[in-house]
Amino acid sequence: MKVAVIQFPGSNCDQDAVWALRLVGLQAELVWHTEKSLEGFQAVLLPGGFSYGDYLRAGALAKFSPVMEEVRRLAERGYPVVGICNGFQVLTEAGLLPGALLANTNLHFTCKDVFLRVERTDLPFTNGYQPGQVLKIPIAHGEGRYYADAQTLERLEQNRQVVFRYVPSPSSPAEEGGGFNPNGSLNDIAGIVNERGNVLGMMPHPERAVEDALGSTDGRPFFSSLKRALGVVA
Amino acid sequence: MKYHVTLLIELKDGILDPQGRAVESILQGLQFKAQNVRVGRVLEMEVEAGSEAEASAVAHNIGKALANPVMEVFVVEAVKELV
Amino acid sequence: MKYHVTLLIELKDGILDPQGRAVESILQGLQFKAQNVRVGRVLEMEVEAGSEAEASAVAHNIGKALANPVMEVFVVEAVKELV
Amino acid sequence: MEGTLPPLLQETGIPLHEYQEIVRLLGREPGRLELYLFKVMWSEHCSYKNSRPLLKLLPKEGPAVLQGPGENAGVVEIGEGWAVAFKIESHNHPSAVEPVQGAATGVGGIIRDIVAMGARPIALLNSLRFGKLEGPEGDRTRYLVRGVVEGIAHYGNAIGIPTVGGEVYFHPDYQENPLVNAMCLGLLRVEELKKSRASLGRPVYYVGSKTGRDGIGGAAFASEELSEENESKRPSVQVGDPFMGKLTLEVTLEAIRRDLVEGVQDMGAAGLTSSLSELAHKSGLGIELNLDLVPKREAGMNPLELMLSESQERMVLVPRPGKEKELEALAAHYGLDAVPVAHTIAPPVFRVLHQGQVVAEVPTFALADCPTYTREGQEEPGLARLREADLSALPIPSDLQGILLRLLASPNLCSRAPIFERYDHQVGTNTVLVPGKGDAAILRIKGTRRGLAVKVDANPRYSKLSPRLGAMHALAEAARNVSVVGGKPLAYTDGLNCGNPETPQGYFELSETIAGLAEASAALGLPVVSGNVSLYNEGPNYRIPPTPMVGVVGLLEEVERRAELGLRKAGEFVVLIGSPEGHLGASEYLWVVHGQEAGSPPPLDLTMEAQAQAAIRNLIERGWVHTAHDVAEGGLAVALAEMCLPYGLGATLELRSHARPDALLYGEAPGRILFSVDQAHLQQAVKVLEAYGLPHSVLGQVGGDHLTLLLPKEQITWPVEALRRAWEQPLREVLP
Ligand SMILES: Nc1ncnc2c1ncn2[C@@H]1O[C@H](COP(=O)(O)OP(=O)(O)O)[C@@H](O)[C@H]1O
Ligand SMILES: [Mg+2]
Repeated sequence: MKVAVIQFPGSNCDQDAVWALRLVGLQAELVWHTEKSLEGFQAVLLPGGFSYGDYLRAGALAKFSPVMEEVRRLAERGYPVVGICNGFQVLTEAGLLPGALLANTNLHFTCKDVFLRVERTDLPFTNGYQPGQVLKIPIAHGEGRYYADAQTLERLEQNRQVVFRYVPSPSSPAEEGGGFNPNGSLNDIAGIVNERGNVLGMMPHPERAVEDALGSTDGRPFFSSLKRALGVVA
Repeated sequence: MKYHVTLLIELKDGILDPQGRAVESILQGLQFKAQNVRVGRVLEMEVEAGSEAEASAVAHNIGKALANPVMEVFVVEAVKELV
Repeated sequence: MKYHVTLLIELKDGILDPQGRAVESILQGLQFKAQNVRVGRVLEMEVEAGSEAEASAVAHNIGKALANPVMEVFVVEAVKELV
Repeated sequence: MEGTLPPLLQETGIPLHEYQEIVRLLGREPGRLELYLFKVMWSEHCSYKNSRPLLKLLPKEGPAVLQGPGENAGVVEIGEGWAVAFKIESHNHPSAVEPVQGAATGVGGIIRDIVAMGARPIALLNSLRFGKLEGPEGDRTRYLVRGVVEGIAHYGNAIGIPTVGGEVYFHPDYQENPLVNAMCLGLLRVEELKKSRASLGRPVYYVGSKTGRDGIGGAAFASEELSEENESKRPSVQVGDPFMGKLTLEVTLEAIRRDLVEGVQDMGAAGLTSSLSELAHKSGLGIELNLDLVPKREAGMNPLELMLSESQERMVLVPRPGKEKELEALAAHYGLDAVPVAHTIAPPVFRVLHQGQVVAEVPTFALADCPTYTREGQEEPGLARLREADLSALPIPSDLQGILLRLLASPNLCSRAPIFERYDHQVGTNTVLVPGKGDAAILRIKGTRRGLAVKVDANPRYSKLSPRLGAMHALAEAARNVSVVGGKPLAYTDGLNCGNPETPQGYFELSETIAGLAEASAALGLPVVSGNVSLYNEGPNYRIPPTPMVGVVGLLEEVERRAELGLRKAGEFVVLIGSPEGHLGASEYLWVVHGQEAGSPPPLDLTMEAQAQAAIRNLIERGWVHTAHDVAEGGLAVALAEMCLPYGLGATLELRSHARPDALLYGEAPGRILFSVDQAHLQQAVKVLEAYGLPHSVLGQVGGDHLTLLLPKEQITWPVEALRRAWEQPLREVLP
C-alpha cells in the first residue's frame, strides 16, 4: 500500500509528509507534478508549501499541473486524497473540495500551535481519534481563511463535512470570543472532507506533530488512521 | 497582431477584504476621504490574436482560467492593439 | 459628491516580476499566446469630492501615498461619479 | 581611450593610486568596462581591502573545521559523516532602500552561499538593528521593521527553510542606517563538500533566473556611504523570487548528490564578474565568458550591465566531463535555464566576449589582488570619559518593583513572538527547540541522535562604549546561549557591521572589534569559519555602533539531552552560576530607567566564562537539568521573569548580597547562568559546580503563580500574569 506525495514546483513540506507517513509504517513516494499516472498508489497526499511560489493566489497555479487530472480520477474512484495547507488550497482551487482559502484576516503568515476539535471519527483520516478530541497542531500559512457561500456552508454542516474546527486552548479559555481562530475561517473551519468522505483538506500540519521531539504527537493518529484504512497490518 | 490586455481580478462583493480595510484605515489616517476600499489584482499582458474581438475572447478565457469563481470576478478592462 | 475611483499600482518596467513570470509560464502551458505578463494591484474605492477633477486629484494623491516609489508606478484608471 | 581617462576616474570613483596600480598590473590602460570590473572587485564588499589585514588575527583552525574562511561558507564536521556549513551576510543598504525586497534578497543570497558548499539549508537566523520606536522617528522605524520582517518571512517561508532564531535591537544610532544580517545553516555529507573550482577546459554553466538590470553596481554601492548625493547612483531594486530560489536550490543539490558537478559557485554580489573571476582565480586558471549566451530578461543590455547585474537566483555549476547533458536535463526538469556561458582556459585571464569582440581581458589575479590598507585608528573623543563615568552616585529608585515591568516592556527585552510567529520555524520538522522556548534554537539531525544548537548575538551598547570588550561579549554570549541549551560550541561566523574605515574612528572601531573577537576566540577555543564585513554604515551625521553579529553553532551528541528556558516543575530548585551582583555600566537598566548610556560594559573573565558553559553542558548532558537560561540584558530579575513566562510558573527566591538592590536585580554580568534542578539531583549538581570552581548559589524553589524575590532589606512580588502582560504587548503594536 503506497501513498503518493505530490511534489509541485515550490512544495516544501513534501519530505516532511513522507517522513510522517513512513513513521507510522506506510510506504510513501514522491511524485513529480508532471506525472500523468498514479498507477500503483492507493492514496494521494498533496503537501504544504508554496506551489508556484503561491503567486497569484495560493494553490491557483498548481491546479493546472498534469498530475491533477489523475488525482481527480483517483478521488472519483474513492481513493483517499489528503491536502495539507497548500495541498488544501490546491484541492479547493481544483474544485475537488468546496469553498476557498483567502488571506488570513491578520494579513500575514502565521506560524504557531493551534487547537482543533475532531468533529468526525468515521473517516479514513480520523478513525484513530476520539470524537470531540482536542488536538494541538501547528499552523503555518498566510492564506488559510476558509470561505464558502452561505448555502455551501450550510450543506457542509448538515452533511457533517467539517472534520476539524479551531477551538480555544483547553488551558487558557481566556481566548474564548474568537481569538483562537487564527485566520478568520468561517465557522472556525480548519479542515473539511468531500461528501463521499474520501477527499480531505486541512490547513494545520499534522505531519509537524508526530513525535515528542516536535512538541506534540497529536498528528500521528491522522497518519495511522490512514494506514488502518488502507488495510496495512502494522 | 499583438494586443495589450488589462485584466482585473477582484473579490466578489460581500466577501471580507481585510487588505482593503487595512488600506482604508491607512488612507483615513492620512485624512483621505476614502471608503469601501477593495484590493484586487491587475494583470497586464500581450496576446496574439487576429482581431480585437478575438483578443477580447482570449482575454476572457484567460480571466476564466485564472480567477477563482468561488470568491472572485474578473473584468477585461482594456484591449488595445500594439503597433 | 461621491466618486468611484479605480487605481492601478504596478511594478516599474525592468523590475523583476516573479508573479508575472509564473503566471506567464502557466498560461503558455495552457496554450495561451500570452507574453510579458505583469501582475499588479488594483484598488477600487469611493472618495468624496466636489468635482470630477477634484476626485481625480484625490485619487492621484492616494496613488502617491500607496505606491512604493522605489519599485512601483500608479495609474488612475477611472473616476466615475456615483449616483 | 587615453583622453577619456579623467572623466572615467570620476565616473567610477576609483582613486588615482588604485588606478595606477591597475595600470601597473595590466601593463596598459584599462578600458571602461575593465575599469568597472576593477571597481566592483576592488570594492570593500568583494575585496575586504580595509578588513583583510585585520581579519588575519582571527583563529581559523580547529580539529572539526573542514573549511575555514575563503569559500562561500565555512564547514565544520559533526560526526557520523555529517558536516554543517554556515555563514552570515549583511544586506543593510538594500534593506534601507527597500526593506521588503532588501531583506528578502539578503535571505536568498545567504542561502545560495550554503547551497554552493553542497549543503542542504536547514535553518535561517537573522540579526536586525533599528532606530527608535518612540517619538517622531518611530514611524520610519515601524515601516522598516514591518518591511524587513515581511521580507524575511516572504523568502524563508516560501523557499521552505525554517527561520529558527535571531535577535533584534532598537538603538537611536541605527535610525539612519538599519542593519539586516541573515545567517544560514546547512547540512551535508562530508564527501559531498563542494568548492568553487573548475579544471581546465571545462564548460561553466549558468543556472537559474535570467539576467536583468537588477542592482547594477550593487556591490560597489554597498561599500559607499548612503547619502543624498548618492541618490542617482542607486541601483534598480533587486527583487527576490523564492520560487526560483527553491528550484535553483533543488537543481544544485541534486546535481551534487548525483555527482554531476566538480565545482559550484553562487552568483551574489557583483554577479557574473565576481563569481566567474573568483572561480577561475581559485582554480589557478583563466576563463572566457561569452555574454551573448547569458540568458537575458530584458532586451538591449550592454556588456557593462550584464557584467554588473545582481539579478537573484543564479548559480554557477561546472559539470564533470561527460555529465553536461545530464545537468542540462536536470535543469530542464525543473524548468530552469542552464547554459554553458563560459569555459575555463589556461592563460590566467578573465576574457569577456560580446558579439564576437573581446570587450574585456584582465588577469584574474589582478582582480583578486586589491591593494589592502592598514590605517591609524583613533577612539571617538569623549568616549573614554563616558566609559569611565562614575555610576556609584546614581540614585537608587524607590520603585524597584515597577522597574521590572518597564524593562520587560522595553523594546529590547519584550517578547519577540510578533516577529517569529510570522516565520515558518518548523518546516523540515527538525526544529526541536523553537523560537521563544530557549536561548538558542536546536535542530535535530534525522537518522542520528545528534542535534545542532545555534544563536546569533551582539550587544550594541557594549560595543559602542567599548568596541573590544563588546566584541568579546558578543562571542561569549552567543556561545553561552548555545551552551545553556546543551550544545557544545564548535565554531562561529561573524558579521562585522561598522562605520567608515577611512576615518580614524571607524577604523578604530573595526580594528578593536576584531581584536576583541580574536582574544575571545582564542580563550574560548572557538575558530571563525566564515563571515562578512559591512563597512561604511555611516553618514554625515551618524555612525552606527560597531556591531559584530556573532553566530555560534554547537553540537548536541544526544539531542534528547537539552534544556529550555521555562520553569516547568514546581518544587525544583533554582540555582545561579556566578555572582548575584551585576554591573550598571552599559546596562539596559541604566538606559531605560536613567536615560543614560555610560559606564563600561561588565568585565569579562573568559576562563570563568568557559567553565560556566562547560558546567551547564555537563549538567544537561547528565540529564539532571532541563531548564537553563543565561542572565543577559536586564539582569537577574529579567532573566528570572523570562523563566516564569513560558509555563506561567512562579518561584520564590532569595538574593543574598549587600550590593545596591538595583545592581542586584537589574545589573548585568557575563558568565551567569540560571538553571533548575529537582531535589534528588541538587546536591550532585552543586558538587559539579564546585568541581568547576564556579561561584554559585541556590536561590530557592519553583512554584505558585508569583515571582517573589527576597532581598536583604525588602521583598518584591510580581504576579507572573502581570509580567506577561507587560512583556507581550509592545511589539504587537508594531506588528499587529
Ligand atoms: N568577518 C569575517 N570573519 C571571517 N571570515 C570572513 C569575514 N568576512 C568575510 N569572511 C570570509 O571571506 C570570504 C569572502 O566573503 P564574501 O565575499 O562575503 O563571500 P560571498 O561572495 O560568497 O558572499 C568568505 O569565505 C567569508 O566567509
Ligand atoms: Mg558566495
